[in-house]
Amino acid sequence: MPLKTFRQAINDTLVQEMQRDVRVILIGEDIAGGTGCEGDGDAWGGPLGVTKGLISEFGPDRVLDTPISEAAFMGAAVGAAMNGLRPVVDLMFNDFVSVCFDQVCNQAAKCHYMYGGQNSVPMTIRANTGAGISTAAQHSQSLHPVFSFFPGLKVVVPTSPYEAKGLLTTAIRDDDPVIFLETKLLYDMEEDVPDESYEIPFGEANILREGGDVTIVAVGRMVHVATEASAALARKGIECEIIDPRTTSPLDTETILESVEETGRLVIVDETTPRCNFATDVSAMVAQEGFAFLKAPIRMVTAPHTPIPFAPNLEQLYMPDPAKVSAAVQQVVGYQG
Amino acid sequence: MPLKTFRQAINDTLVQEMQRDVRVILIGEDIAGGTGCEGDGDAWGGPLGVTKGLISEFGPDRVLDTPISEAAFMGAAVGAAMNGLRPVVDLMFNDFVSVCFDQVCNQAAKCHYMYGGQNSVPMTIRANTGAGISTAAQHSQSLHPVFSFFPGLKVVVPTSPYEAKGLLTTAIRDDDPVIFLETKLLYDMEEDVPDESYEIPFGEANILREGGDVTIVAVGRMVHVATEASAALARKGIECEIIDPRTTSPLDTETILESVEETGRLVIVDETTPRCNFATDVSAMVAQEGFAFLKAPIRMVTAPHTPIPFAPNLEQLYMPDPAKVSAAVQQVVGYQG
Amino acid sequence: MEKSKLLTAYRKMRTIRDFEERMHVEFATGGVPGFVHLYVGQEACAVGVCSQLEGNDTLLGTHRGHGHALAKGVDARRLLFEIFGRAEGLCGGNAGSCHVHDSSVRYIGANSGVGSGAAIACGVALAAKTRSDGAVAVPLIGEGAANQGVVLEAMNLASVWKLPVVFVFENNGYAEATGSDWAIAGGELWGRAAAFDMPGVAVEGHDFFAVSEAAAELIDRARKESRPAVLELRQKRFYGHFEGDAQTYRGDGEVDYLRSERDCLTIFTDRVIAEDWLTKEELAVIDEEVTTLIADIYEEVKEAALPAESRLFDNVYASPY
Amino acid sequence: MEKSKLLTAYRKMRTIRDFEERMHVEFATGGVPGFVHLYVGQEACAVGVCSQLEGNDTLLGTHRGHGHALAKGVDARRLLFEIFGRAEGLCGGNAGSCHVHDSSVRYIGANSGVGSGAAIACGVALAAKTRSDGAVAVPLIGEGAANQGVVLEAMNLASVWKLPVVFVFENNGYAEATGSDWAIAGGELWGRAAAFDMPGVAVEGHDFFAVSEAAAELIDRARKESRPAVLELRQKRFYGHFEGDAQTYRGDGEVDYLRSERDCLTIFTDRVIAEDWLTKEELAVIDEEVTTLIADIYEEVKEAALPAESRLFDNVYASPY
Ligand SMILES: Cc1ncc(C[n+]2csc(CCOP(=O)(O)OP(=O)(O)O)c2C)c(N)n1
Ligand SMILES: Cc1ncc(C[n+]2csc(CCOP(=O)(O)OP(=O)(O)O)c2C)c(N)n1
Ligand SMILES: [Mg+2]
Ligand SMILES: [Mg+2]
Repeated sequence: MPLKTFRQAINDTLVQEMQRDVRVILIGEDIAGGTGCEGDGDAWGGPLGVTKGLISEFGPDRVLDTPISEAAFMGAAVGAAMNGLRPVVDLMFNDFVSVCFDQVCNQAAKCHYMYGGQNSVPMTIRANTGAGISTAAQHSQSLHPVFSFFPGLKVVVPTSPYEAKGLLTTAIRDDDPVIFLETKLLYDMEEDVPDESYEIPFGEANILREGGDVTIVAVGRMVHVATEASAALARKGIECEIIDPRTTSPLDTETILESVEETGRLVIVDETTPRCNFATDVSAMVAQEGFAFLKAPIRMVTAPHTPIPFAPNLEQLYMPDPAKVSAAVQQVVGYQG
Repeated sequence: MPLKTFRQAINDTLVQEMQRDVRVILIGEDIAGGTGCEGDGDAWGGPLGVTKGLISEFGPDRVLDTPISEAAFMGAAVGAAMNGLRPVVDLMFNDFVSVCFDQVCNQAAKCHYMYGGQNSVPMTIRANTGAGISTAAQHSQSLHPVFSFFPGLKVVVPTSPYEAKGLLTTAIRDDDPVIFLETKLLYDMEEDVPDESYEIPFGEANILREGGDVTIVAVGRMVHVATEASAALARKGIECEIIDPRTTSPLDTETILESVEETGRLVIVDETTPRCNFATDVSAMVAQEGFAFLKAPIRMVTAPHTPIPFAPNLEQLYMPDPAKVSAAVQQVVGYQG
Repeated sequence: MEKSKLLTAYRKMRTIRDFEERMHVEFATGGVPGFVHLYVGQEACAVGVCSQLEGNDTLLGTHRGHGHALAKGVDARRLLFEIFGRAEGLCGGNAGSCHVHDSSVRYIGANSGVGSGAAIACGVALAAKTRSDGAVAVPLIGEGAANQGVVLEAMNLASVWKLPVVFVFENNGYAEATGSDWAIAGGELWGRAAAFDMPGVAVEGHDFFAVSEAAAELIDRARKESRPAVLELRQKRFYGHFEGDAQTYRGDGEVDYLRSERDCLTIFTDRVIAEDWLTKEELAVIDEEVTTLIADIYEEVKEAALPAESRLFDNVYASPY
Repeated sequence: MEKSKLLTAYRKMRTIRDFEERMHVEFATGGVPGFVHLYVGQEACAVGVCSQLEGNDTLLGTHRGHGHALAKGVDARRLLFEIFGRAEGLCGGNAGSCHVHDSSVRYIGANSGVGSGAAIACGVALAAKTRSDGAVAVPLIGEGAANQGVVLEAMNLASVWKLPVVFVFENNGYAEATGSDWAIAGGELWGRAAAFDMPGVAVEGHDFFAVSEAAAELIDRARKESRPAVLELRQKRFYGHFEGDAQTYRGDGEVDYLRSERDCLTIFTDRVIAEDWLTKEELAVIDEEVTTLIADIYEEVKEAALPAESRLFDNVYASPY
């Protein structure tokens, strides 16, 4: 299997799905890059280079650059999806949902229900997420909890190139609006990724590491932070089971509950801020459905209740890291009831 | 003490705070009603009549009707707050934050932090919330969890006319952006409310009913639903302690933990949808900080993971009611570990 | 215009009028859930525009949408059932008055923030353009909603993407209780078209013929050239913003004036009779048929079955969750 | 223009130029965190506009804001410290390049969605109007950002509320890697002013005198009449969208042309010398002072203290939480 970066895996998937289904179109700012300019009309592939080459292959009727008008083009995607296309929208930073929130969380999410099932809204919204490259308070948020809040949306947070390809394939073929969140710090991660296309189903968690002492549910890049912590913990004789839910909505509650039934202990690692987030969501689910299994408090490792600072040293402090995860795991393992 | 409706209590508070501080101005659609018309220029006071009479008393320089441009006038409120005024913005339905999400959750919430504390953003956003009057999927949401997610915002959910007045007074005098959520079904609720102004501090929960068997944390109108349920439960010999947090951000975790320490059992009642919401937030906090107190699973009574249906019979089913609360309480009280 | 088209237009305007006048009465006596925004007085707007649409064109309505839906050919009975939240309603009771939607006749219901149909229309038109199916998309937008950012963005986008969209602004004098001229800088919406490089036209909205002629030209151009345009229709509503509105913001005698001088049904009738296009008898037949229809469906709706409880959980997702 | 004003203008443009040229080098060698958008080539825009502002007027900048900030009088050293995320930075390291802000000189930093300053400016102006302090608010807006709904809404709102706001669109040819003329229907922003009932003017942005004259008139009118206006400034940036941009979307030789024919510093210098307004020597003194300043602060910043860890938790709220 060829090695591919996260970025390449996404690019590959878009190519394959566009070849497979003419209804798939791409919409976003600078997803070609060069539109209306004198030079190269395939200059950028988005600010992060993910869609490079696609306009050359599929042309401007299927790769649509846009004015900086998220509300209009996201709304247009909803309309196109209701009228037979399958748009994949590049929102760039997930934070920019703030200028098209109505289109995403009210229209895309609720149309199918509100109209009594008459129309489906098969669209995928790709957006980068997370901190770590000094993009400050308004371009570094992890908004999967906000998306997961809204019924009607599906929310995908891949943790590796392999997952990215399989989950994006599923997303594009899915008949519902899917939010596909690409963690900034993962774009250059490399992994073996099959050339042929494959789907990874939504709502099925991946157990990355088995272990009997504690269950760690981690989302996005936090899976790697947890994995790093677990290696150190293993040397101390603590065996972690690491669960990557892959999709936060739908959520594979079963796999989490089964693991907690074995381990009796749960730590949740989530890069987002602490209030009403995905960590609280998983914790509350277990405190309701798996209470009897619990031998210790459920601990959450998240960012603090602060906006994201620009200064790199503060940003590092802001994000959960292996040390914080280790500390939490040791607390629950060492807990005396 | 005179009897006042929730609506009147808010109107009173606005009058008093505008009289007290010339920097307080009101901004919103039809908050006067009649602007630019031939007839009465104080015709509406907002679609729900809350601000009636204010333009007559304070004039159009302090009561500003607007075009239907939430992003612009919410952004203007942020700018005005940074430049010495203390705007109170009427957003009408809390759902409309979807067209000014950037202004509320990025700008108002993050300016103070991002600019290193140079400017505060003393503004209050009033908005109605909740289901129950057939306003369907896009005008009936309970969005306090989404607001509470964002650091920088304070989120207030009054449950009665008395609370509304005291909390709105605090909100307007507060130096941070405050989201003040008025439950639609409470506008006509009547209660004794003092004429003189008073503040109710943020982050201090109110214990409405003491009881040793189970703690119920309920927010907004759900406090009344819980109270109704508790009366029936008392007849069955189950004594509920009912906690109204008043503000979901900041949250009075101490009062909740102290109560759970006594009762060992927790039910949370929240009208919002079930994922990443305020119920999960409280549950997770207790599962982390108060695990040792717990004698039973923490149960959450919320709406289902569906948009809000229009049809009144379905909408009734959608909302938590005393029967659902009773069932949850009985489950945790009857729990055999 | 062909006679059959005139008859259809009259039937639609009459149906809307009677549907809404009866709704006004029903609302006052209770039993209609939620907010209801009546279209009385504006019938010629939607009907005039729809007289120029083909079967695969899409109309996008607003919260004041009963008339929009009926003009596009939505079944009055199932519309009424929806407004009453009944099982047989167009959307099974999930939408209600403000969001009624009927994909079978290519009518897209109002969606959330006012004005959002402008952007959705761009996507509908984009899909039509992609498939070269020659269809246009027509969003109706209240003049108040015209000040939503998404509407202005959509106008620019439609021009940049060269989409067959005709933005129809229904300027009915008020946005809730705020006067249009005050809230729209300069007071005119058709004039904004130039800012986004498209033609803009304003006509009196109570004149079916003026509306349909202006619509014909702009829709035709949109269809042939795949370019957007703006049509502003000026005609005040006869009732309040929503039912229950005391309307004290109106000038004295305004509604009387509107009813006597600017009633699109009277104006239409006078014209078709004067021009000998239709006869009184032909119109009377329609009047009677409509009267019967309205009476029947309003009677039926009150006994109609409510949605099954299980419907609460249906249609959250289209594919497995 | 008074001589002292010309000297100030030159010093600002020169400072911006040197600050940014050095930033370009530093970025390439690493050590500058985050995204950096340089203002080289556009100096005359912000400096020309600011030459017409009074002390209590507010300027609102964009992500391409180093030049905006310096033009409004922000201290170069503390600006640089902020960009490097140091404790002494203007915002204590919380803002960085894109959001630098300095309330002491009434400079408001870029905020989130591009274009959002247009609405914030309305509020700043509203407060000024309420207090009758005679101040105006000037949001700088990239031509790409001009297609954000909030900008268009704000233009209407400023007109309706009669606010002293001058919307300055910096049309620098590109929004990221997309051409301006393509993304703006009709290609011109000043022309949108009419749609919102205000005057609009376009001038060449590389000509300090053209900018300051146009700004003078519009700002003066805004101040006296409390009415908004639009000023479009046309001048392409010399560097990429952000540092690291390979700029293959540009036409051949474009940057060379810009540097040789449309450099605002050369044009300014030629003019003031030709007109005998300033001498070569006077300019040379400034050049030297600026060179020293830039060298000093760039040396200092690399050793400067980082923000204390406790700062992570400061300033989330202004009052107790
Ligand atoms: C974004 C948004 N803001 C406010 C509202 C509340 N609202 C519903 S209808 C309406 C007035 C709309 O006026 P107009 O567009 O002129 O349509 P009309 O009611 O006159 O048909 C308002 C403000 C809304 N639905 N969406
Ligand atoms: C709402 C929003 N969409 C997209 C972006 C990403 N973005 C940052 S700068 C930029 C281009 C802005 O172009 P323009 O307004 O012309 O300013 P310039 O960079 O040319 O100075 C974009 C798209 C953003 N910050 N906010
Ligand atoms: Mg109107
Ligand atoms: Mg630009």
